[in-house]
Amino acid sequence: MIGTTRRTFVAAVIAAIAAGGTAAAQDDPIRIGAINPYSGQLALYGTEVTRGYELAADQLNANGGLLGSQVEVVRGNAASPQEGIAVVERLAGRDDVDAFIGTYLSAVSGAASEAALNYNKLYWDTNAIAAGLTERGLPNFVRSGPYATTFADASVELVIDALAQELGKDPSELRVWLEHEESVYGTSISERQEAQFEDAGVEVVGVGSHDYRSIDLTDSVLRAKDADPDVFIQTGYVPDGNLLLRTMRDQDFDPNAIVFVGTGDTAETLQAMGEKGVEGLLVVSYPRPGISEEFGPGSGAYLEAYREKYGSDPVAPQGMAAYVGFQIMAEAVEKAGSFDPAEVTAILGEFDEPQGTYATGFGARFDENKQNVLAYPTVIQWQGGEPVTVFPEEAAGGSKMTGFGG
Amino acid sequence: MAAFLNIVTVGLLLGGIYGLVSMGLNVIFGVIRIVNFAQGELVMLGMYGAYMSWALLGMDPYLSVLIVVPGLFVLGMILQRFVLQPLQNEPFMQIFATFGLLMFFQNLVLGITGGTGYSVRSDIASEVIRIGPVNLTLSRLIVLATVIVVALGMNWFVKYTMPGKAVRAVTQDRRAARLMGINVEWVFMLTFGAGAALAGMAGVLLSPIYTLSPQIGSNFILAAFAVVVLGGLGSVWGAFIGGFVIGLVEAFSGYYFDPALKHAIWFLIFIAVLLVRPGGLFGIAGAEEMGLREQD
Amino acid sequence: MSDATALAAENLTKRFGGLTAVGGLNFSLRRGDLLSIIGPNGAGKTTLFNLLTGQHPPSDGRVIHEGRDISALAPEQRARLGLGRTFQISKTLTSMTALENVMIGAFLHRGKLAAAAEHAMHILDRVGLARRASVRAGTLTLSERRRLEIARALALDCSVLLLDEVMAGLNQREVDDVIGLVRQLHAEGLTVLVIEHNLKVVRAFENRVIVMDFGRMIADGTPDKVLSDPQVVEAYLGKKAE
Amino acid sequence: MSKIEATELGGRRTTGKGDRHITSLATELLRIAGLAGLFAIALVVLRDDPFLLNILAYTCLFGGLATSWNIIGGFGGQFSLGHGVFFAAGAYTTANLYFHFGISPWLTLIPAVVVASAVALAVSWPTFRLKGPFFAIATLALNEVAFVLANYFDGLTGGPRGMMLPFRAGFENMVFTSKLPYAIIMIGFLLVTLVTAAIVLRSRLGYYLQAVRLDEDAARSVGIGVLRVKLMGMAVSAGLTGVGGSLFAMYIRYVDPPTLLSIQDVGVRFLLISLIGGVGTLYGPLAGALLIVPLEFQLRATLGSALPGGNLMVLGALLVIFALFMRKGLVGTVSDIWDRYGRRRDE
Repeated sequence: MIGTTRRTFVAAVIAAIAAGGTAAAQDDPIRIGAINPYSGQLALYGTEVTRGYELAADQLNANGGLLGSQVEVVRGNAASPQEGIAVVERLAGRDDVDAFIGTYLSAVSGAASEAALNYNKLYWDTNAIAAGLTERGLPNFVRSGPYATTFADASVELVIDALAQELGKDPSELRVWLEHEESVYGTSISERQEAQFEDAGVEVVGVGSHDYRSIDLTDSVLRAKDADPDVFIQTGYVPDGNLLLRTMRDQDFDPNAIVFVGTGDTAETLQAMGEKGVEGLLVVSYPRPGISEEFGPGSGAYLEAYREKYGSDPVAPQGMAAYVGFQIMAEAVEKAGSFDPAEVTAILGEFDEPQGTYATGFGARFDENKQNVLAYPTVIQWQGGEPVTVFPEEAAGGSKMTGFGG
Repeated sequence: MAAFLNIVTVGLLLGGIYGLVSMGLNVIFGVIRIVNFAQGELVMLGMYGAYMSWALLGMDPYLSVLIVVPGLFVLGMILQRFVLQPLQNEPFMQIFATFGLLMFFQNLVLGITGGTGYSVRSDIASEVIRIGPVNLTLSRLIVLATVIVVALGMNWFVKYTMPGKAVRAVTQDRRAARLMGINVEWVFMLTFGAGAALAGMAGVLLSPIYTLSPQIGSNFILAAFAVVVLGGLGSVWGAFIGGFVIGLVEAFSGYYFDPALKHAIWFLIFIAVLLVRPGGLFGIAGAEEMGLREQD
Repeated sequence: MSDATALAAENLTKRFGGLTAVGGLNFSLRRGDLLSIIGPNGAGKTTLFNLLTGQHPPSDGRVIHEGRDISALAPEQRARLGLGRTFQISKTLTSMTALENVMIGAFLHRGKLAAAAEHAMHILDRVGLARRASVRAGTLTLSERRRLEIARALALDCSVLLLDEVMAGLNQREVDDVIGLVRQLHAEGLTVLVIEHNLKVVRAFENRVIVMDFGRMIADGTPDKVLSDPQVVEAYLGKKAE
Repeated sequence: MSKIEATELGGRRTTGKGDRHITSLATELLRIAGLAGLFAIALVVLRDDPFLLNILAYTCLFGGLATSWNIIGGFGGQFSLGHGVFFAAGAYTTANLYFHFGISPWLTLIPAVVVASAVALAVSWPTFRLKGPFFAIATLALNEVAFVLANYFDGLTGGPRGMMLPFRAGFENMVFTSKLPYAIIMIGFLLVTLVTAAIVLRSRLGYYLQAVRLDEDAARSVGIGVLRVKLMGMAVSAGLTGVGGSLFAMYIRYVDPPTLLSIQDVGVRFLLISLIGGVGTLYGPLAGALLIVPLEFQLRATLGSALPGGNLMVLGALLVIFALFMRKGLVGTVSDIWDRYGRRRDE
């Protein structure tokens, strides 16, 4: 419907009335609207997350589908809040999808989920990490994946439980620098980290923020270098992460441990720095398919299914978290017997799957904000050009952190 | 004291980057009086050109200059001939057209690469020369050297060669130049080609430093505008000096003040200079009317 | 009105670097006068004109309008005081109609659209362009554009009209038309100052003439007296070869 | 009718090429009322299709914003890429007053206009000394500064996290579950901007703006204070843009720096819509919005998912094509054709 003049609106209306009429008959497929950025800078991650949903849907359809019907994933392209609302209007308003899932961008998730509320549609988020999304208590919003708080907590636990010992220091002696890109993503994680470190008595020697599009980050690196931290923690995107690593190398700033949160575990960083450049880098990110089977049962199966369907290895770990999120949603809907948000949220209390139930090692237990509290990121370390899961121990499957001369 | 020295070097090296990126923009504006909003995208195309020759042909990025620079020269001539030539005396339409090109190139590359953050690695580029507290990255040194060479080369070309004089004549008054038998349209095509080639060179030299993304051009374009307007429109040395001013301001304000605010700081300085000396520090004519005199 | 001088120059000087385009000029124009300023090219006529309209600030001396020193006033401020002007290279607002061009002037003292349009129409009639009111100004002939610019200045209810080479490029019949118009405006009491290098036009005005050469005034008087003055002849035609 | 009609008659006797008459304000308001009628019909037809209502609301909002930009950008020829700053000023004013003090968004529209105009005057006073591309570059720089400051002062703007405005349904909160009221509000906004632009076009300010656009020296020669006129034009334009910002904030109920201040989504869009519709014409921006906004929704839905960035690529190409071949935009070209053929029919 290329809108040119008012005449086109009328034509579109007739089409809408015709399409809107089909009732959700039993043999009709269940349609889940997947809202992600499929154009713009983050297209790569939007697509990867949706692949997770498609793999989960295929698996579901293979053994009987959901509530007796086959499940279909419908893409909704949104890279900004207003596009998020427009997609909900289209998918819910006209195509009458049964529920929404998604969202690599927190701002989109916020706006789209509120729009979905108008249609009383369930909004199941697997990848948006802004803390506010669950804390605002929207009735139709559930989050199965880890969020800013869990990412921040995981990075703090890594430092206190593992790194302190590796570096031969008591946590109270540790000096930590927190660097983050200045958008909501970096800021929310960094603030939580700062609070958690203070509670644990670890000295935060400084916090720096920067624009991820910066052409030069030498000033941020030098400020961190002056503070002489043991551990340098950075939360940001790929471009600023790579530039920081290169600038730290150039400025001869080599803290005992470098921890990246969120990004830095993909080939994009390896290609930028080379094996030697990333050696020893720790990244707190979504659990990878390579984790041990007993920590993440089915992670191997996910890897095989991905290779078979898309002919390549997973581009980013966010896909598996989406895959597991879709599965948990399916279980909740099956238990509730319908997609109605009220019914689904009512049975969330019954979930009590321990950690290590799903392929990502997640468990499934929801707090009063309908946030899955047993969804934790894991930590990889670049060893010999390979991202090896090293923390928590149960996920490490025996691989050890190296390069700290503990 | 060590930090100060280091920051000064960082500022100068960054000034080299800004200088190189804005050199092409300055040439195009100085001669053709067109503000090319898509100059950043030409730099981006240069970077992806370097990546292609590195990834596909295994060429060291610095060698890829031999392919990328001529390629962009031709692209520049085509753009001038078919897009900008018809908009000669329409400053508004030039802005629209170049914005259109910006959006087109950016999203074309996005479509092809799907947004993956490619990077180019070159051993030479990752060398670092350490003199006392000062760390000089070779890749940025190469950029600085290139800027100096290019500035000298252009200065020599414009002053001492016949075609250079023709370009200067066109810069001052097209009608008079036309009367002297200079084919103004041809000079414009060559100039825009040269401007695009300079952007290509900037792209190649910057590819080992940055992670490639279709949007990276827009990170450079505002800095390039600031440099060109600050340094002075159409003056070769203006862009050269303007680059260092912006580089040093960014380095100092970032380190001594707050990295989050450094962009705002040098933008405000840029606007302040624009108001005090609209022609820029070395500009050959006041910006306030530059580009708007009827030059048919 | 306190002082009868519509416009006066006192020791008016303008230097561009080493060149003294206008050197210490003194003259005064009483209300109702018609003054023509002539001189060979490069005599400083246009620079003087720009000093009077405020385009350039004087290096020295003063411009007086009705007893007030207006040397420091910007062009728009002088226009508001009643100094209307035309441009040597015509500056008609081409995409507007002839009527709208004059309305731009009429708006100075008339806020309402209707009042401005009516006044503009009246002025167009006075300059003989009423029939071309709703034509796009870009399509007018050169002489029509000249009369349009005069109309635009008149629409300001200006007390002094400054004409900068308003006959340039016109054929003989058009020159006569414009001369007729200017004489008629002058007859109706308007003070007019004309910059011109066409001696025939000056003679037709049969009014006071000032001759400038190299930024200095070399003659001031009636056309006959001035044009027979040996200095003027020499300035225009050069010395007789001995 | 008024005196103008009479003088018109005087003018009509001529058969000069490209005659143009000043249509009186009354006739113009009649045309706008006609438009309102058409939109009303569209509302009735689309009342139960939220997807199309959402597009209609956007089309009218951006049509109104482009019309507001056009007052200073089109009539006055001051080519601002920084109107996103005034858009954000309005949005943040309303968001703050509603979020922190619970003031009804309807009441916040007044302070939004004041703040947006004040910000506009403060930033434009210095930058209006520049012309053409340099004014554009300076406003681009201002937009970038505003983005950094909006991120930095999170007390005022919610910083990078932005502000999520609570969902309290109710007329006085300007929050509705259905899309219909929003569409009505946006149409109202569009009509207000059209009426304002029509009045400005027929006022001293409008003529002075066009004189400044065409030739500043000529303007000065008739007593026009060029800077003052530009500032007045900008104040009107920015005030309306601020209102647009407030309505946008209440529609999305989420305001953060990228949404309000992104160059490609906001800063350039007013310009793009005005060019394609017809810069400097009254109905150009609306025509541009009617073409571009629905097209963008459609492209984003279809092309955007298939080829990442496909929708923006098409828009970029469209911009180049219009700049080259249809410089007067839709309305400009149509009125040219109408002038040429319309007149032949008269003879």
